[in-house]
Amino acid sequence: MAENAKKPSEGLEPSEGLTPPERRTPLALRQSVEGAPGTLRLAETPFAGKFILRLDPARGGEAFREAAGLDLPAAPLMSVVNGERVVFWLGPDEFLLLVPEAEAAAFAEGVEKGLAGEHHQLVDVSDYYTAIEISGRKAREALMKLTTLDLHPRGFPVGCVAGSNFARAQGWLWLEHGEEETARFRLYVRWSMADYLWCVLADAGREWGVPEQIPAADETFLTESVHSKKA
Amino acid sequence: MFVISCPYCGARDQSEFSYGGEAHIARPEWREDMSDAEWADFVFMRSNPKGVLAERWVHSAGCRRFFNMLRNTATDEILAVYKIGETAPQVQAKLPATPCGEAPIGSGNDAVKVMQPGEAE
Amino acid sequence: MSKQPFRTPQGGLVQRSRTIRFTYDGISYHGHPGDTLASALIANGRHMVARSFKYHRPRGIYAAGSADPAGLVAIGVDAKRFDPNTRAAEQEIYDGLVASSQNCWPSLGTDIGGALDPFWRFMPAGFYYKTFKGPPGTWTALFEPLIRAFAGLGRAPDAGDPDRYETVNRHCDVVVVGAGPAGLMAALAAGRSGARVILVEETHRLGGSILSRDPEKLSLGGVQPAQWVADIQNELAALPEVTILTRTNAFGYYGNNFLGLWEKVSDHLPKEKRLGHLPRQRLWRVRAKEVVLATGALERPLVFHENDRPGIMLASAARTFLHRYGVLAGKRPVIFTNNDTGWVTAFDLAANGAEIAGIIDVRSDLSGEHMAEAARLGIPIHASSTVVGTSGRHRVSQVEVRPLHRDGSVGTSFSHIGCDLLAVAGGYAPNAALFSQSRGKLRYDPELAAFRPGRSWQKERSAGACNGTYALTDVLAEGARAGVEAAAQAGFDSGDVTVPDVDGVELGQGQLKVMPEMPSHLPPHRRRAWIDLQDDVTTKDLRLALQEGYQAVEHAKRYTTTGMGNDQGKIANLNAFAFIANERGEELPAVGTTTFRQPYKPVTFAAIAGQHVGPHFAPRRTTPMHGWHRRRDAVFEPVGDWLRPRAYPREGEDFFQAVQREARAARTDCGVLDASTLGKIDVKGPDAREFLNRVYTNSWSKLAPGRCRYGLMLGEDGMVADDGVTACIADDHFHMTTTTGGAASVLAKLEDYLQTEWPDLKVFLTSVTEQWAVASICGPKSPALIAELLDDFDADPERFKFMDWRDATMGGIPVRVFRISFTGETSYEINIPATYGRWMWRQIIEKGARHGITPYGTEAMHLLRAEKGFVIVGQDTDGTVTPGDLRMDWIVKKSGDFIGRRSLFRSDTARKDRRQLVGILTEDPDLVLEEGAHLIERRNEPEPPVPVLGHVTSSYYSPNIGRSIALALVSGGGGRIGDRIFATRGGEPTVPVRVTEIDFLDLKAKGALPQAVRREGGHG
Amino acid sequence: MQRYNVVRLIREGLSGHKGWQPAWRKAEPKPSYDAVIIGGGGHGLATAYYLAKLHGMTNIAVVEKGWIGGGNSGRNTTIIRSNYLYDASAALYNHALTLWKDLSRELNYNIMMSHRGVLNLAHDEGEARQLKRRVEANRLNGVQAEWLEAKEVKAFCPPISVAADARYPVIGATLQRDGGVNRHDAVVWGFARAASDMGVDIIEQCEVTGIDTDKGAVTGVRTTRGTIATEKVACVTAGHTSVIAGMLGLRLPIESHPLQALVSEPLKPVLPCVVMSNAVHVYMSQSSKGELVIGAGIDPYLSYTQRGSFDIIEHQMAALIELFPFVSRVRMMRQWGGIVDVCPDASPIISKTPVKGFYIDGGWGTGGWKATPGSGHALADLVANDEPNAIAAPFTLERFVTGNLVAEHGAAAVAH
Repeated sequence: MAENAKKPSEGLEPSEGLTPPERRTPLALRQSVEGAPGTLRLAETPFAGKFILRLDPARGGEAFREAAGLDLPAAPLMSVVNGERVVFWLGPDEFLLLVPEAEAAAFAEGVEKGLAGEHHQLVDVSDYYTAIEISGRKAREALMKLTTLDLHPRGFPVGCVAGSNFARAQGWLWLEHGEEETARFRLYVRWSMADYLWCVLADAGREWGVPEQIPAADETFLTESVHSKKA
Repeated sequence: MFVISCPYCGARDQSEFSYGGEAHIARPEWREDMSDAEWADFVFMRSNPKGVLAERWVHSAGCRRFFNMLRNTATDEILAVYKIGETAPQVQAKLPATPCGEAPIGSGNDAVKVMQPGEAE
Repeated sequence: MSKQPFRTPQGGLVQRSRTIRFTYDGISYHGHPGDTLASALIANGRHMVARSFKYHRPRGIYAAGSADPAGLVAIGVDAKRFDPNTRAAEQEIYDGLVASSQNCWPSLGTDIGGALDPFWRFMPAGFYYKTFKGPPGTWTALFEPLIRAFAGLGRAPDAGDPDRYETVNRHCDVVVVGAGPAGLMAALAAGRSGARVILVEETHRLGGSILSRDPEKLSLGGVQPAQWVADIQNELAALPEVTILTRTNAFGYYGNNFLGLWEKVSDHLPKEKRLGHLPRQRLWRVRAKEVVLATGALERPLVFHENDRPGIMLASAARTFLHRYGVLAGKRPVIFTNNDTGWVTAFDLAANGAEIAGIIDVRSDLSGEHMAEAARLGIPIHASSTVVGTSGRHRVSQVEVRPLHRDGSVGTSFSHIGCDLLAVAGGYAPNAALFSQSRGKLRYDPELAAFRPGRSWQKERSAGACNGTYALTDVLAEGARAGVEAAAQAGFDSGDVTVPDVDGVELGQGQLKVMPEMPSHLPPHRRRAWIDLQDDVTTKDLRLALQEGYQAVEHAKRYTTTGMGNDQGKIANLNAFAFIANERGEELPAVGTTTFRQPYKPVTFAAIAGQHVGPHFAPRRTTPMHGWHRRRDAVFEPVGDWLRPRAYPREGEDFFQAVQREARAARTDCGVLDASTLGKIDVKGPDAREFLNRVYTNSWSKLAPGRCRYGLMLGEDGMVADDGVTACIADDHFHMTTTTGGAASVLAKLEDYLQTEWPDLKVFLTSVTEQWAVASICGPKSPALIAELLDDFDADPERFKFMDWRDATMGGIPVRVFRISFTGETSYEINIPATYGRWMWRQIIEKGARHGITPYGTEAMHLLRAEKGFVIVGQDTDGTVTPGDLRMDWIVKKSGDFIGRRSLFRSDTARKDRRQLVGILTEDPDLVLEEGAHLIERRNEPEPPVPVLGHVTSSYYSPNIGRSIALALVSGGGGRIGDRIFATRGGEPTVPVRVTEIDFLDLKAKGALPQAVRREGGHG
Repeated sequence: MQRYNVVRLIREGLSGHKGWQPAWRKAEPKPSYDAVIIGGGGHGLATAYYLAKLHGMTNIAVVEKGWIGGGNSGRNTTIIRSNYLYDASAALYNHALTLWKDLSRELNYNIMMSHRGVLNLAHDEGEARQLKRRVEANRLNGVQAEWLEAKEVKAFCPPISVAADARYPVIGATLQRDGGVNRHDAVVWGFARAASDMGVDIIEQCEVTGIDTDKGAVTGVRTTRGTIATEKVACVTAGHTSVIAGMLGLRLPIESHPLQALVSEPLKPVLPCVVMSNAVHVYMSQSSKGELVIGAGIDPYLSYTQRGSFDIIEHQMAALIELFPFVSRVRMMRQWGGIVDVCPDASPIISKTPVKGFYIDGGWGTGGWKATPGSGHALADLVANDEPNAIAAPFTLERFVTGNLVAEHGAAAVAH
């Protein structure tokens, strides 16, 4: 382990002092990390309202637009942004909706109401997923160490969303902003995989000076079978 | 590793997909008089062709949709991709000259294929 | 530099201004930046670097690059960075490089293994198949250890590798493999079009074969070769979409134009200059729209008696050492050739100070121009002659030459020529390895006497020497054309690319005269003419293989092991095939070739694994409460990708004691389990009930909102696949749970049925597994704790009944509470959004303190459920167990189809004597059976095969029952309740046990536990 | 048969090895045979050998589309063991193991049968439970098996890592001491030589293109070298079993998948035994030549191309390095693929079929090599008597109809 390797130590944990009920995102103990200026930066984007919407857009798209104030993406792999509300295309009848947390409950209620007559499913996944923001001019190169997606600007323009494998974890990647120097991706991953991906992403950035990150879960196991033995 | 064209997401690496086995094997409706053999045919028996196979894949890391694909199992050439519920398109495939033989080119083989005198390039 | 006696005074592309010091076998040598270990050792006059595989014969450097068959050494940077079997001709030197010989003892010069060589007559191909047979076990005990000690080349590295590696994905329009003249032109043409291009070069410098040409005698577009290369390199480097990868080998050409490229990032750097932030090696996983192969040609060895000594090398290697490295491979060389290129080599060496001791050409019709030049230089010419033998112990010192007659025999007259180098020129063969890997079809070219690419299979084309095009002007034109075409196919227009004028000596082969084996005055069985230098395969071995019927090329290869060394026969194979064809009296195309397999050259395991090792090997999934478990020093267990606490031992407690304490507390006070890992699926739609009816064995038509139900899921084969509790949220909305391990596969299977079998059903499924953090609280004091935890909540089990669920809030946060149990105790499962999970857990622990809250792990959970007789799918089932086998017929509805139903009625699944789940109680209550113990009818085990009744699936010491308990699958078990049978114990005397019902809590409550029998006397 | 022994080797050595004869005759197809075996791999040749030796059927032919041993026989990693869970499998594989032990002498051909021991690793409690159950089942079936704790695993196989913080820690293993490896080509050639010597015709470069029947019974096979009349045909074609059966309109519970293997460069002895891990798909031994011989995971899709996916190899390597840190800097020298014929219950089919005189021996999946002599022995019995013997009886096609599977991979991961 390199000397500068960072692992979330217990000391970092703000043990008390927060007003209950206290919340904790999966990367709460990770400080954002950065390589040489402008190259690569990793940060968690915590706390957003996230919903999976299952709906046949041909039948319910219009109703959704009225209820949510934004369109469903017209084409696969695209996103629709309206202020702080965003819709990702995840599949032909599956979308991820992002809204500011404060609006989430009202938003969900509105969508439910608007789609009342239509076969649909709206599921709150705000806490299921978190987002890792990957920015800088080496963001594409770093991500290419993890995924087989073609992230070249010719193949992955701004606004593009794609589900794929990132190292050994599944996620959705969104190019939010900028093509080259200012590229900013967000990678939506599930809670339990976030720390793993964080560390693999940091590893990918080692060549530009991103400090090594060691996974939080490095437990040792019993290496003998003990369960039924009686002392 | 193949490049598979998901009918929804486009060309992606095979590692994003999961294999779903032979396509167009309809689950039989439950009947009291269905024989064990008829049922076993659905559960276990497969055509396993060396040649064109209609198979199911699911884009598990992407859009999670199942779809069908025609692939030449003698060469791994992907011949067509179509959605669930659609009928398989007609395709041309480079099939082995003999049942167990090798496809004319590009297949798995015991020794590297060497063209014989007079064979067209 | 007197320390490098074979370094030319000038020339070569090494950086002479700087000197590098390295050691080989403890001896210190000097070289220059740009040298390989091979060129530097030869500069120091050292040719012998290794021993061969079988006979331990001395081996030198034979080729100047990755095709070298036998010049393998070990490189040790430090104790942990040790690389056996490294090709000296590829290893760049650096300050402090430590190289050593291998496969020899006690030293390279005096190798005991070499004592085998005189007995070569008794060790022909496959001799081991004919001997070393003895009674069973002899091979294992006696012969194999002997052979294994001699076999193997390098020593394996000792242990962990401190270096980093990584894999990188790239998509590109055109990959150009090889940066020789054809590859450079192709890259330039494609690069100018704006296409994304990757140019791959194996060595550290672009230029390929033209760097092995005399720069004084060649110009391209009016400039010297090195300048021409530099100009192109500069232009390519300025193109934003072009990537140049040097020190990178395209080792594998796989399907759909997927190429594996292996880049050595820091193997050429001294240890202190290796940068920690850069990996040692990188593996590029490239998906190309189009591929241009420009991998050049490999020179063929000549096959003659005693052609294996150090100091014998390919003429092309001698030329490369001279022009690229400024090294004379010998001061008094003999050239042995069957084509014109050998002559050019002779003239180049002569021009740099070598005294050419002779040119031996098997041909009679020689080029007048070359003859005149040789005469001018005073080089003795032996036309229509062949080498018939050599001498020199550790380096060739003399060759024997005899005239060659028209009928293929040799004359009786002979001459001996003293020399320190024998350069052999056997003609060039296209390097079509990657083309073959791509599954293209080779074509035999009689003019080249070699195979060249025929019909392509993938989107690829070959250009230049690897395509059988040797004249430089043609090579450049073909490269440019290939680049233009590849770019065009990928959708880019290159415009016109000008091919430079070539001025200078063409390196043409002229008339090539290939002979599978040089004629000799010796009878065939006395000749030792090597085909494969590494594995010691001679023509005699191949002849024997054919004589014994191993005639297919693959049989001959496998029998003799030709081409099976770590060079995989790059330069040996064609000679082997030609020899086989000749012996069989057939044409080469009829004989064919063996398969060109990946990788082109050996690639480190680490590079293939990339960054996915050590901490990044596989994700460890953790729950929101994980930090708490860690601080409580939980013992963890991996469950699929998850880490779950197995138990929380306290100070002074061992694992067993901890589990007992936890399990007891869960029934006497209050226990809490982190159940967040259970799979959760939100099921919604008007047909949701119908869907559940089809996927579970029981009926869901009448489950009311606010209620939960347990369900079993089968495979179509009728076997139990998963289980879990599903709650009805609304009439068209359900919350399904699955096992932890089954979460992903159950969702995938349900989606499969929905999308492909029942597309008419209006149901949507979405995983919500990690949206919720889940705490399962059980025990008599749990109602009170729940009432305290939740806001305004009536937790009274009389009103909030078993299998009810409610929406509630906890500290104002909306939660779902389920009255479900996996322990048989009064239980509550709180689901809270995951970001609050840690907070919820702390609340439970803090507020639970006065209720005696005890966190328990999976081990106590397993024990608690066994006390109640609940099954664990995957532990008490193994994919061969039906609901009937679990004696859970009550959960199988009588009408209506469901997944797997029909299979339950097959003759075997309907059998009465199937193994069924029962309880097992040992007569000795303190004895805990091993899980996996078998059950038999009688006390004494008969001789194998022993008839078996069944086996124990779960077994524990239960603190709540006060004795050991076990579950088992027993043949016809349901009908055997009360029977006395016997459990095996790994060969120890069996123990008597009783078959019981599985709900031990119930048995205890009814007082129906069998009487304990303490250690009954005797072991009959 | 020209005997092979050391005396003869020395004598031939002195006289230039001119006296060695072809190991097997290059036979031309005759118009008819008593039985035709399709497939000249280990199983087919073993079948021919036992038919001739034990049943006196010498007027038989083995037809091979390429060169003998060119299919899975020449591509497998040669692991020999018999520690299967169920009685039926134990009987089959242990019978094979018994035959392996003295096969070098019986065939007068050194097959390099090395009983160096096979470790099957357990990485979690669920696996340990399954393996301990297997050890006990093995013992009761007379199969050598023992359970080793992690420390004992390390002692038996020092290069293995038993680090407690490994992602898949080694918590124990089963050891079958008389398991091991042998030399695949030698087995093929040895059986061919012995069978040929008894009169069996081994016909290479002869592909079957059709099977003739009359009234539901086999009457002959059509080949690329003419039609051969016969009333008994045994299909022993591994990955191509479905293709041959398809000639008779039979559908089988078999799918053919790619399976890859690879070897490292040769190294001095470093790995003393065979190590297998199901959880991380590692199968490794070291050949007599010094190469580490490694089997990879099976690709999920159906294919006859004898090539698999590169990511299978990548996962393989990562797992290997976890388990054997020393291999990190070792290099992969050669990789290849085979076609494995997989049955749903991971057990083979040795069976009659609805067509009289047509027998199938297939569905061996990744595990056929170890059964070679046992499979040949059982199939020879079936062909000669038209009834399966006790060992073959559980492996009929009917089991897929009745549901009486021999589920050797049944155990799933621990749930909850």
